[in-house]
Amino acid sequence: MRNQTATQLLFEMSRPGRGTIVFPESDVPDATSLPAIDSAFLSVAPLPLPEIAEPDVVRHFVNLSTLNMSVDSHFYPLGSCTMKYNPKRHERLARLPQAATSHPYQPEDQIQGLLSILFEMQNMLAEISGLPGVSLHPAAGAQGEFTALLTAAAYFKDRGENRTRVLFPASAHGTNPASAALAGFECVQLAASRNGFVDLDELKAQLDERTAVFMVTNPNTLGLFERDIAKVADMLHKVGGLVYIDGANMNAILGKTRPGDFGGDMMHYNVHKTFTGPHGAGGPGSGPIAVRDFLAPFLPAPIVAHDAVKNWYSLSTPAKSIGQVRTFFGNVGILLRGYFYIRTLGGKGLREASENAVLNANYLLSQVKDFLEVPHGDRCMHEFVASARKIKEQTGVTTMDIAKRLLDYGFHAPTVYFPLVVEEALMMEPTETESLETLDAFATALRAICSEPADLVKGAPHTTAVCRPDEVNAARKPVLCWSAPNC
Amino acid sequence: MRNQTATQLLFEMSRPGRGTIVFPESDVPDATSLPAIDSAFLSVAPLPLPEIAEPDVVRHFVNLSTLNMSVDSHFYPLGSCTMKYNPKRHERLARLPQAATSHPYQPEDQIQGLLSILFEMQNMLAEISGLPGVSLHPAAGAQGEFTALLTAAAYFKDRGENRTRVLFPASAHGTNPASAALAGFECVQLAASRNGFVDLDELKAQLDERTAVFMVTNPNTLGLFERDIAKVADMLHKVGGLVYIDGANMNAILGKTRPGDFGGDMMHYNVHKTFTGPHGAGGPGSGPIAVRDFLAPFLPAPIVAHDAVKNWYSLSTPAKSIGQVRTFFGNVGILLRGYFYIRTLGGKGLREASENAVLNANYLLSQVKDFLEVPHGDRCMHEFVASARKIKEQTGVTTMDIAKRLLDYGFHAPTVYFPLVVEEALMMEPTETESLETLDAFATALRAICSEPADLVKGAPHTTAVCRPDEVNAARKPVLCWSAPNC
Amino acid sequence: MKPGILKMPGFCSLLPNHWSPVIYIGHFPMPYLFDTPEQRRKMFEAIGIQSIDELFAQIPKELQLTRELTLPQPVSELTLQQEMEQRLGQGGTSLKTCFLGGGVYDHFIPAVVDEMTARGEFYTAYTPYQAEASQGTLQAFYEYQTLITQLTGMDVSNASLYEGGTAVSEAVFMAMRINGRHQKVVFAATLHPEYRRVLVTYFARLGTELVELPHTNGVIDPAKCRAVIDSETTAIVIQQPNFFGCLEDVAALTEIAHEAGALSILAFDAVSPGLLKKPADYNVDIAVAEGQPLGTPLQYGGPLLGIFTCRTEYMRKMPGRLIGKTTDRKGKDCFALNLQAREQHIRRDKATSNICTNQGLLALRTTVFLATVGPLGLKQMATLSHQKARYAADLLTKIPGVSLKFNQPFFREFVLQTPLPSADVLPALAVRGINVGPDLARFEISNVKDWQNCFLVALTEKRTRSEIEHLAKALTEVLKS
Amino acid sequence: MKPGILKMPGFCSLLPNHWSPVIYIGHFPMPYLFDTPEQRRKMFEAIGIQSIDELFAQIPKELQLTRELTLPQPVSELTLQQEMEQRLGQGGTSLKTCFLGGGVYDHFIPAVVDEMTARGEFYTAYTPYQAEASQGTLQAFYEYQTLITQLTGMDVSNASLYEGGTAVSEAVFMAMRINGRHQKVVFAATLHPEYRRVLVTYFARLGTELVELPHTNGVIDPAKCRAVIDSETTAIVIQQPNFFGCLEDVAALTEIAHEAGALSILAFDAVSPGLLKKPADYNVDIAVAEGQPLGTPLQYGGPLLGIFTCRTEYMRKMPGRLIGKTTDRKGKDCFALNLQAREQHIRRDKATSNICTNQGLLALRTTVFLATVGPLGLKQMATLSHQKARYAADLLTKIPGVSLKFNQPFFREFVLQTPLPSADVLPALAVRGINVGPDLARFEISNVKDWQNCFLVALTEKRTRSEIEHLAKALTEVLKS
Ligand SMILES: Cc1ncc(COP(=O)(O)O)c(C=O)c1O
Ligand SMILES: Cc1ncc(COP(=O)(O)O)c(C=O)c1O
Repeated sequence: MRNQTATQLLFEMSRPGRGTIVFPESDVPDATSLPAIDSAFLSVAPLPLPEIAEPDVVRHFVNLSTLNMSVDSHFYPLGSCTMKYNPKRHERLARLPQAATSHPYQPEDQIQGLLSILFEMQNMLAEISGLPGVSLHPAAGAQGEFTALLTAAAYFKDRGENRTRVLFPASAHGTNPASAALAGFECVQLAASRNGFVDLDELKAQLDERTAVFMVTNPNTLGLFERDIAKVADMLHKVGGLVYIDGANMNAILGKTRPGDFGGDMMHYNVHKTFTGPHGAGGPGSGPIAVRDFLAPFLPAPIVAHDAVKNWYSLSTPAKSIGQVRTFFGNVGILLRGYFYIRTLGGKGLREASENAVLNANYLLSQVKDFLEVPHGDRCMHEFVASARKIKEQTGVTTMDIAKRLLDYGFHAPTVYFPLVVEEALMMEPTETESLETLDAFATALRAICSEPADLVKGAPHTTAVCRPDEVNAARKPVLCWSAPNC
Repeated sequence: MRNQTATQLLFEMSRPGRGTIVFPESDVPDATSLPAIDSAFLSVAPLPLPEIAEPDVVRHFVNLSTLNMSVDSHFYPLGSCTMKYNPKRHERLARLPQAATSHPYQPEDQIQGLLSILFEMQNMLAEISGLPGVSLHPAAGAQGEFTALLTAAAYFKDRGENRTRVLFPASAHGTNPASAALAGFECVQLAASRNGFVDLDELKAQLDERTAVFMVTNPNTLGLFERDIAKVADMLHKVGGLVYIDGANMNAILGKTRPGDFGGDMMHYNVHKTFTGPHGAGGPGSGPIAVRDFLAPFLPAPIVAHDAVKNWYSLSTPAKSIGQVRTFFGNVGILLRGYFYIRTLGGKGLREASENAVLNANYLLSQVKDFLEVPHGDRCMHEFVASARKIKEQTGVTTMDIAKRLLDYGFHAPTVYFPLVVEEALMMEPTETESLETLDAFATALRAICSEPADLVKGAPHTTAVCRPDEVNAARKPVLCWSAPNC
Repeated sequence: MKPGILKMPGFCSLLPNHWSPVIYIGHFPMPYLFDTPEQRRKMFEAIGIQSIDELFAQIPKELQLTRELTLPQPVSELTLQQEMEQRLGQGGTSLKTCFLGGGVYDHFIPAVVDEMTARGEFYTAYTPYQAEASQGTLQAFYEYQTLITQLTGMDVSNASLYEGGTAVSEAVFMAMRINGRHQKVVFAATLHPEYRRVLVTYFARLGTELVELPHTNGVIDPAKCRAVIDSETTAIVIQQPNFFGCLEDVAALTEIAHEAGALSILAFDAVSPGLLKKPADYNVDIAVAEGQPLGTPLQYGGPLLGIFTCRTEYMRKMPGRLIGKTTDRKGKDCFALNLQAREQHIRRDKATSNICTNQGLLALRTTVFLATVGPLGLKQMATLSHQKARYAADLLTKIPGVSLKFNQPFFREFVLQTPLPSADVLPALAVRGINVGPDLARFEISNVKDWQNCFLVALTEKRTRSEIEHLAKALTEVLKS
Repeated sequence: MKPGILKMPGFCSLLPNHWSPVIYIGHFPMPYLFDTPEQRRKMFEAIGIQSIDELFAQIPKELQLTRELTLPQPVSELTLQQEMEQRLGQGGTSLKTCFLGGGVYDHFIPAVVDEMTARGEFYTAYTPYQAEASQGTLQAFYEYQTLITQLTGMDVSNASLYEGGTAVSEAVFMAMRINGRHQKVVFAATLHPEYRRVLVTYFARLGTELVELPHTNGVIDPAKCRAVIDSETTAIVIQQPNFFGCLEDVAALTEIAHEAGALSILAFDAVSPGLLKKPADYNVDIAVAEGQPLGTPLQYGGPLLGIFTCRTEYMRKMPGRLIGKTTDRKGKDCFALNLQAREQHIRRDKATSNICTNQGLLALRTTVFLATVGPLGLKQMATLSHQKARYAADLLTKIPGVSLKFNQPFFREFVLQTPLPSADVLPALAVRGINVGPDLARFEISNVKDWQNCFLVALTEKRTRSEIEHLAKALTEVLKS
């Protein structure tokens, strides 16, 4: 039933002279009194964009979409990504005119509704994190990290300190070191781990007056809560450093514990994960940060302020702000969806969401641990990391093979080969918005795969449109865009 | 990649205690001063509706949708149905508040915009048909037929005539006789045809003072323009009868000729076909009728009238109206889409649409006629009827087999076994919104199928989720709804 | 449509050279067409023609239209959008607080319903004739039929009729097929006046006698019914809650009908089974409803959804499409149209109805709606609507001179009588941002005094306490001035 | 959330008996959760726990929150919808006629764009890491990359960055990686002031000297550029048309940069290639843009779309994700992430950028947008915007005392100077239903006199002649009073 022609490339579908009328003819006379643009600035050749009739545009994208797995269509237990249900009510609400079409330079008196909501969102994120200073500005988690590190740098500079090093465990997400480097810090990775936790001794050995920030994901990327996190924070604070909590895993602890309560000084949220963004096939996200009071004056601009007397919302710049890290206010479209989510669940609902996320993960763990090694024990937070190391030794079937074979069963694969500290890692995060039935079906499939003939699994996927793109050759001679056959 | 669990029946997915909060708690106190409803009227048991969490509702319907072919995803050359592209702009415009949410009892001063558009639509349909009296009231083509016949009946009654018979050719669509019967007429089917056209001699023989209406589709259901239609009309008018044009095939003749110009006294439009409804997997449609001036006083109520002096639009009832055939004004949501379509194309565009519909059909005919019999010649209007009679004789492969096999190639099947006057009929209507490439790909597939091994074709479809439902047994012991396994 | 950018004098000077006017003038592509001139040539050749006109030579020359249709000039998507935002962008129920009733209501529609039914695979498909290419639609409609039987308690539901009013008339036709009586139909005076109008249009011409059962204080008195119904009566048509919002003794009326060998046809409020008895509890034979409250936007009254259900024994006499479960060649469960032999495309003039295109997409909306709100949600809808109606009635009847027209319990709407003509009251309320109604003067309803001072007030779960209180305040004001 | 219907005193009496309160009290299901009590028991058993608390014992007791988060009470979908319609239902660009510019614009978005990107398979998927389960996304992004190279004439496009401003800074980082120079970056004073702010935030701390190229009458004088750029300069950053709407001699500036071994980075208006030269025509090394005008709604400035392109030779130094065409095991063409070794999840602190989540859905919007409008549509957009801007400038400068700040040709926006402070003029225009701006006083822009009396006026294809004339009339009025 596949429509083959509709998934040709747009460029192959193009025929000169086709197309759709979208715009009207001009209704204004030419302003002949004004000088014309010099021809040196004018286009020298027609743009080679494809010409496609609207009906074919539609058929193309409708058919393309069906080549995707997605939360709307499939269980998608991608660890570290919190692929929870994206409520349809959010999409409708985000289309309301003031939300969808406000111009960033529109006067404040025309957008009081929107600003009031963003103000509430700041407060809600402060409450959830236990960190009072919030900036909604960063575009995604990675930019949140970067922004928070700049904030920390400004704080240290303001105190006349020259702290140059950012530390993180080996299990850290790649954005942690990348953001630290971008912010001009020296990166120090802690090699060791104590059963998946930060090794306090190694940490201690690395701490000194050069230490600026220790970045740690909590729950960490193994799905474990860093039980010594308070001690870690003490150690950092003793040497004058700060603790950065990578909040990618906040979905495990909403209303159960707060970064500000367990020693974090700064954190980012991934609104597209924890507060169900959605993910958009790779974005957009939103990465607000929350910081302790003494860091708040350094937060990026703008912040929404509220004059309670006049009941007036306006943009403001913190006293010692690091400035802007992007154009305009922030990823408002995603922040609003996060706001709708928090409003829908309330405090109790957020806690229940986390409880169920953790319950689902532990249940799934209980169902797979007898046929799949789970190196870090049989308790986890919202996700856990299994390992196909033994299977690989025995049969040659790798984590990648298992991941691909799951697609044949109608399930998206878990995150594979991350975190780097676990061999043949399979990182599973079911989220709270999946049913017991789905978890059981998934576990059953996984169990079946683990005892299927190695050839079958290594040949997977068998039911998808394509099977195992050759990435090695692709990287050698990259083809990154279509070009007309004759040139 | 199929998600199997998501396409379980809703009822199988249900678990007691699941569900979604849609509504808030009550914000009003109980009006204790009013008597309560007697318990005799109150529900005696909880409704057995399924309880499903919202995320699973979404996954269910998203996955179900992918088991359909549709215009948005596939070429859908279903004859007589005009499966043309459904413009996305219509969907957006139909959501505008006055269009989507006006209550039928809302005062006229609040819906002047909507009424003015419906008024224009009446005028546009009058112009396109050449018949000045228009009612937008009927819910679909079949109801249009019924309504027009009642209108004719009222007209005859008003003239003191007792005309009891409605005539139609054997190639007529099933709704024609069904509507005539519903309206209380005696049905007379003309058996013969002259190469697909109405046989004037037979018609003549049937005409007398009992004749009320002759219903004819033009272009007819063989895709031919009834070339003697003017003569036919003359014959009818001579005996005091009326000519009803079934407008299902209007897509062939927009701006090229008009029912009012070729002798029709009444007609219906299928807005969901000609003016790209859309079809909605079986509706809703809209079946406005257009009639000659002398029939206009009998049209159903309400009609939109315009007071040009006050520039005021209001609902009105024609002088001798037959009354209402349904609740409220009409299928406004579909009428609006038709209006948007006509506005987008204008007079020239509608003509070009018909020209291209006819061009595409003739091109497709030219591409299939060498391997598939086309009994009524190698010229057609917007559709043509091929026959697999010879193939069936030679190989046993039937029209149904070919239709099913087309699905494997990623094409929806043509209309099959209609009209009844062609053996093993395959009725193909490509519409104007398909490209040459698509027509070529379809013809190539059809050609391939016609020379495939009979077993392969008779076993088709091979790539769909199911293959040849058993309709015979199903009709013997119908299972028309799910029931809980234990009762 | 010609490219305006090239028509403006003096503007050509601004265009880069390569944009030579010839490319676009006279060949501005129509929005949904494909053929390029070159492709056209190829097609002409394959067909063996020189021009499009040759194809239209099938139409006798003297019948051909020699001018262009007189229609508004074509418009671009942008222009149409801007114009329609002007003309349709304001208004609808959101313009004023909506207390309008009379068969369709301003209920809430969860976003899930809109999003799922906006999938092209659903709304751009045709009637599911090719089962293998339509399993999505077929399963959804099978689910719809099941949900409607769960809602009504009836045995069988079809896959939709046009709307509530035609469903009533189709039910009467079906009753005639069942008991062979064509002479007489008895209907309650409390039936929706538009349903009644449709009945008249459908049956007047056929010589069927339509007998109105008068009401007493807003409801039908079963005792009076007994006097009217006889052995020639096909069926009795009742509405629950009735057009006035009051509750009928459907069980008693049904029993009387059955005693006379007539069928009992019930038009019910689709939301009511959330709180009230369902049709099957009254032992009726055919139950129909306007399905709009269950997920369909008002759209000025159309398209709507005709719900149609009956007892198993009458299944083969039903109008409209039916989806059945069956198995495929490999024994796999699947779905297909069933009992098609009843339908017009097979049975033609002997068909059980002339309906072809039905209300598929609205049936899908209702399927998604019921799956989303579930039994708890439907109960909430019904209970909230009822509770708010009670609160509104209580507040409004405290206004001097204002009373309930009928001293009866009601479900979610009620007839209010005021000292002034509704023709004055309703516009005055509209000025205050409130729509109530319909004004009952617009209908031909017999046996009611002071009709011109009466109107309906309907409540749904959407109306808030402050809106209700605002209505009471506004009405007080209006009646004072 | 407790079931209100049960909380109201006296109301229980209305409920049918079977609705015993115990079913709902305390177990009103949360909207997106599934587990029934029975299922929970089953899961507890499988895990080997008695209560949820045991799972959270991983968190030291003293760190656990012992109270509920202080957040607004949960709300139903209906309540949220009603509240948000109140708070967000009015406003946006439709509130006033929008002549606002400054990097994002009120362009038209065809319905096709909204409908296609509303498909759940696109917007609820993650970054396409599993190629076989993401061919839809991957092909669409490959098409996006191609469309952007066609638009710009550049060799390579990535799959998006956050937005135009960060794209500029990422381009500077990339230039540093290419020529190894970190000391100095030269940027045009005519660069968007928010892009410049981002540059400062990104590079100030790194000790990079940021040198502003002053403008002369609204554009950069290449001669003056030569004096500033030197062998320590990483790159020059130019904007075309610049922030004032004027056209820069990008070719000359690029040549000067290249002579000094510096790279030329161009931020261009994404619509401009419809009428003006494309970035590659100027021989620049890196071209970036804010992609919002091509199909993304304004959303108060985010999410937006960072377009990022460069020459082939710099491909491996690019930031962000890249989709490549390749073949699968059976030799079939397909798509997959490519050159991932540049990215943070592989290269970590040595990555070419820290970006992970990018702007996928906006890239998809732009893909659908460009496929829909095609080359003709883009040309129309650019030409109409330009023509209307000219008409507006012509009308407005006929008002006494009003003039173009810079005597330069412009593309689609221009700086207008009036005799009054913009802080007074803009609100007065807003009262008359018009938004213009931004007021240039809000930015730190050097070297301009009477800045406080200046503001931007931007045009798109959406603005009609009568709106432009209304603006002229309104401004005349405002300046008179
Ligand atoms: C643990 C962790 N940290 C940081 C990030 C980066 O966040 P973003 O993708 O929003 O930039 C991710 C996202 O994958 C993550 O999983
Ligand atoms: C020729 C013809 N007449 C009438 C009809 C009935 O129209 P509708 O389905 O709108 O009731 C159809 C629809 O299939 C048709 O093809």
